[in-house]
Amino acid sequence: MNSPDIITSTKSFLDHLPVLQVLFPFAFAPLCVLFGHRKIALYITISACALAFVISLLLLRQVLIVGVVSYELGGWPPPVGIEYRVDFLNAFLLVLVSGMAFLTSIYLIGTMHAEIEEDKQTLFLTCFLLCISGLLGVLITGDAFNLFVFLEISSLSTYVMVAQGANKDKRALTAAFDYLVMGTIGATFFVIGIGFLYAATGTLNMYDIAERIREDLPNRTIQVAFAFILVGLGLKGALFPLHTWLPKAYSFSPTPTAVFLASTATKVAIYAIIRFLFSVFHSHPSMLESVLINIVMPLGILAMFAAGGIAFYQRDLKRMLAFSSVSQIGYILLGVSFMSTIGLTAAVVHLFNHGISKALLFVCTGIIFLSFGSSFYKNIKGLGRRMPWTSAAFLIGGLSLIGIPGTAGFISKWLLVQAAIEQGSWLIVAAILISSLIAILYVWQVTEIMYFAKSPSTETKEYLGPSSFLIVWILAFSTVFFGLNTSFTVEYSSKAANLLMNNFTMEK
Amino acid sequence: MKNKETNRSKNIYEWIENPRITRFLILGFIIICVGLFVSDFFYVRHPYFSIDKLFGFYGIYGFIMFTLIIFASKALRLLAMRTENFYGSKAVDSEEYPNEELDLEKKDVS
Amino acid sequence: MIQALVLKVITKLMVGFIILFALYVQFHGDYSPGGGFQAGVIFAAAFILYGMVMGLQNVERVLPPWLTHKLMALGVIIYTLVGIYSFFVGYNFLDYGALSPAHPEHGQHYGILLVEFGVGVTVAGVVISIYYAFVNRSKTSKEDE
Amino acid sequence: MFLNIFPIFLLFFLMLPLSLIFSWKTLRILLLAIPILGFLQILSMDLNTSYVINLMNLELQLVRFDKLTRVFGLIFCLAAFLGNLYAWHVKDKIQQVAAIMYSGSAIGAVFAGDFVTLFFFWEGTAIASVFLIWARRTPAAYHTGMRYLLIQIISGLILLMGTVLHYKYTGSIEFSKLELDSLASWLIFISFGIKCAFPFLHNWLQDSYPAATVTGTVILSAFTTKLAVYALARAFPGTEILIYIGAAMTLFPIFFAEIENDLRRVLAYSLNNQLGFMVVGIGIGTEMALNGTAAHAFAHILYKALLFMSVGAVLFRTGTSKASELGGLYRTMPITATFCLVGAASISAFPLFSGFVTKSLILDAVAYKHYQLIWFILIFASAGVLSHSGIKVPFFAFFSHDSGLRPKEAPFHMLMAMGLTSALCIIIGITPGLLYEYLPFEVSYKPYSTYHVINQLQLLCFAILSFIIIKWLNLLPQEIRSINIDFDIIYRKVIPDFFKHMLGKFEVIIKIISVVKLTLIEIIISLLDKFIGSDGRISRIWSTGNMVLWIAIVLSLILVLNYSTNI
Repeated sequence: MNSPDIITSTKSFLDHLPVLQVLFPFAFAPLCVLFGHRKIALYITISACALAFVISLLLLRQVLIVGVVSYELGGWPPPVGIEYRVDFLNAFLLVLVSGMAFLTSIYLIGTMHAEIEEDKQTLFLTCFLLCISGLLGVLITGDAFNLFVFLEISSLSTYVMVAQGANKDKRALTAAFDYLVMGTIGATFFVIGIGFLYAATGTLNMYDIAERIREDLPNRTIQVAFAFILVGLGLKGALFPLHTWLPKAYSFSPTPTAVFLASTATKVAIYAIIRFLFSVFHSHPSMLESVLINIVMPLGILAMFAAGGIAFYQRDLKRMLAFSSVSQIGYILLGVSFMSTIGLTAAVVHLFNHGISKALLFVCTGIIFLSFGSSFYKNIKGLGRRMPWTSAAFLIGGLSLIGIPGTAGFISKWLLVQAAIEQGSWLIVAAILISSLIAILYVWQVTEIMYFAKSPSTETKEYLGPSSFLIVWILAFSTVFFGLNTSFTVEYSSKAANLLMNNFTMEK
Repeated sequence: MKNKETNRSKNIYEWIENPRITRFLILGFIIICVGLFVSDFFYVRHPYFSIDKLFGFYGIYGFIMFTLIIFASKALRLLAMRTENFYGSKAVDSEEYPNEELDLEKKDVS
Repeated sequence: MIQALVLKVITKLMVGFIILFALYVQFHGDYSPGGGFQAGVIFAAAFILYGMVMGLQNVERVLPPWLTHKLMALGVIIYTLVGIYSFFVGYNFLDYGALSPAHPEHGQHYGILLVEFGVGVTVAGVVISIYYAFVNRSKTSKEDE
Repeated sequence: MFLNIFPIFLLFFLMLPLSLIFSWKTLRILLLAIPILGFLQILSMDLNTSYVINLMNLELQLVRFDKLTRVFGLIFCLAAFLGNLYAWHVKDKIQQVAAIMYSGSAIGAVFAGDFVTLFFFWEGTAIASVFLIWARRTPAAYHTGMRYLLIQIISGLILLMGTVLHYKYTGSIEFSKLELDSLASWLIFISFGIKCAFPFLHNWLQDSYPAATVTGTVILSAFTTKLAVYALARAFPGTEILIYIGAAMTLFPIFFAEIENDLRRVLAYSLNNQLGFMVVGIGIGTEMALNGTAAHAFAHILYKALLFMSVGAVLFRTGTSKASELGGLYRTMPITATFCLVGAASISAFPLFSGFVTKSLILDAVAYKHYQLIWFILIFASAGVLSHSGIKVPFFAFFSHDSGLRPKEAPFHMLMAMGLTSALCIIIGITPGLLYEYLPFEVSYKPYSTYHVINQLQLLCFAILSFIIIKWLNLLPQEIRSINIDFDIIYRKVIPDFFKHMLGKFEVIIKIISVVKLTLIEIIISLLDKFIGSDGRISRIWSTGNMVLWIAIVLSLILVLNYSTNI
């Protein structure tokens, strides 16, 4: 064991980036409570998010230079100590999560007073910050148990954030409760899996686990651990039949919560799945293959169709978007289950692109909800004429959901189709295309209501402050930008995918 | 009344309604034609082929071909003409142009 | 409020000892079983007992609810401050050696002590807050009826 | 630098999102501003620049800028501006957006450096333009639009097929000169031919242009066919078969134009005839001929738009464009009549008007190559042009016998648009050097030589003399409310009737099929409703127990799978 006094060289700020990434939101959360005033808390939140965003960008740069950035907490080197480990995959997603957090925090400026009860706002912001730090922690940590802890931090604060919707709709409480039950089961399953892994290997560091289970022959303990971890994380990531908490949680929660959760929370859980599949269990390729192909892929395709179909039947914008999220998660898992570089690239790009598009859609929905007091189709007829800016932005997001060329959604779907072609599975290509048709249906339905339905004569004011307007158009612009310029997204994702697949193919 | 006067005096095609002027113009036009025909004597011609070396070729060709076109078209009409309803009601020929698009203003002329 | 005199007297007597015990558990956490979490709970138990016997108003006068919230935050801040301190002297986050570079083992001792103190404060704050929340809930629901 | 590469036509597409935001009043200003911007950019761009983007292993050349591109880009921007100015009064956002997207697609296609990009814009012109027909909002317009769209889309699909095959044969998608030696190039050729209205593929043109709105026709007349001319000039210069196709194109529409009643259809036939000249020029393929084609396309877009504008103004004021209903409008629409005459003079190639300086390039190129018969046909066609566009259109609309209609003069913006276009026609006619400077090749041609002017005047004046005599003898074809059947009878009448006839015999079977189809659909819908409908099994709000049950199911599935595969 290194004794700490060996460390003599002073470390620069850049060396501490991995821990600062998590620390900023985490340390600023208690400050919100300490100062207590909601205005101050809001500014604290914004600055924490901004700092986290800057750090994530610096980290990304660092990863580009160095490759893998590793940071040991408390001076204990891994595998004993907790290791923070940043490679292309999580550096890329850190940018997404912290960026979305930043945008959401700005969105809060204009809408928080309308969405959340006055005396709960400080609490909300604290939980928001904790949730961010939890999600960032899940992304950044290289320690399986630490991952569980961060997952719980983010989940617990999420329950609170969802429950804040009770201000508008009491059903938010049951939604939060259901989410709590499901989330806890998921977390428990996950920790059971970790327990099994620990029993099998005696270590908690993910890379160390991967090393140690390599020697083992297929082993019951590891198989069970794998099943529990996959189901536990699948629950958090809304894998199709385990998605049931999601629609309620998204549709009854306050919109800032929905914006943030939809763009990040499930994505982080899926990141964890990818991480476990390709960085921990990659030494058991046959086990992975059988589960991915026989279970994850069918469920992914089922999600694309069933959830898309359900979205078409919905009569409420928020619920429609929630189900469409489930269906889009199907695409991502489909990409993962190809177990090819291009499939993984597609999955990671879609994590990013869908995050942006869905955030855009939810932000627009939030504005619509505040203007009309409802997001039911029957109440938002003729929206296009009364709120032209918001509806136009919504339309851009919708087009991205469908995957129209020129929007971010197209890029990921195109990659996914390529991955499917590479596998030679034309049935899946057809499935992707047909499910895109379903997306056209449900987006068209909304478009029709917005632009072609006759609007009732009641006057409504467009609830669009400068901050919301800014956010809407930043997101809309990036949806189009990442649809046209793929150098950032595809490049990083393919680097990440290459990295992961290297592990995997080496084993094979 | 005065308004009408100014309207009329503004019209640059006033002369058409005056048969004397039109007759005069047609006469002038015929003289121009003859002049053009005769002018073939006075300039250096650049025939492309053997046949357009002919004196006054362009005039003759133009005259004959124009006549031919008119009569050939009349013959085509016997073959091709149908009523406006030939393609049923789903053709634009048998329907009126919708008025919403138009601005059917009449001029006050008595 | 409970009108039993014995209980009141005993409670007054016990609260001090409970707090003392909490402090013992707190500061011996690094040598003997115990630590911040347990200490925090014991500390909170003292207040809860007081509140149960003496009534909510009295305990709220001693420890107002807003203060418990601040305590929660304060504990976390102590924890992070310790971690951040080690940055500034050139160590990794939470590397307790930073607290006493000459004798890292002393530094570890101080570090654990400080961090555990932070944990204790937070846990105490949380547990008392939960108690307040429950009690206030029954109060409001009674008002509802 | 940025201006040099940034494909300006993308700005045209910006109108679609902007139209969701702005009102028609703001839009119409943008609609004028953007073509001007485009025009200025094309003028300032350096020759031989290109802009390539990489889309998934395909190198798409979004911008390929050379002299041929430049002349077509310029005239398309000009036409878009004039068309939009003419349509200033239109309050219909759909038309506004369709017009600008249509012109943007056409310009994009002209800039396209590869077949894939070309295909996208090719279909773009088809889809955007059909709205100009549908905007009339009558059932007939809808059906005509459908026919039009179908044919245009088929053209695009053939292009796509050709592109794919071409890629397979050669491994390249570059949009450059092709030889007609493989199935791929034939497919591409046919696709271009459909858009260019080759004989027997031409009916969409005469069918749809009279069906569009007043302003829509003006815009339609400028782009689709000239885009096809551009594409042919790019891919098939010097292909001999084009000479004969072109000659046929100049010939047959003359007779139809002479007897058509709807003046907009007369102009559509005349458009077809003018395209013939350009196609012949492409077929000749010498520098002079290609110059002639480009110049003629340039001039043609202007004077054809001018003629459509004047007839459109008549339609706008009177509600009809049928020769049998019109006449004597010079009394109240003298300015429009004058502009119409300018257009007529230009199309008939009178000296001092634009047609003269451009058509003679093609004619001379034909003569230099010693295509005697073709040359005679083209001269004949020139007389034909005079007869239908030069005389018939202005004569029946504005002069002829008095129809009793006294419409008001066209609105100011229409007069502006027509005036500008007329001015351009005359400027080009007087100073052809201005246009020649922008042609794809060096021009050393002098249109104004004595023999040229006199020969042309002889031809035209004697043709007019013939007209005067025939008119005097009262032998002109009467204006009768009628239509003339053309090749389109095949798909509009013969084939549908045949199918109707056939289907009548199998009525019972069809009934059975439709009943089965209906019940199947019903079953599917009810199933969907049951499972994913608003209160379906999967989509309703689940109880916690159910949720947990599913967790257990998935977990056990994975476990069973793991156990069974590894034993």
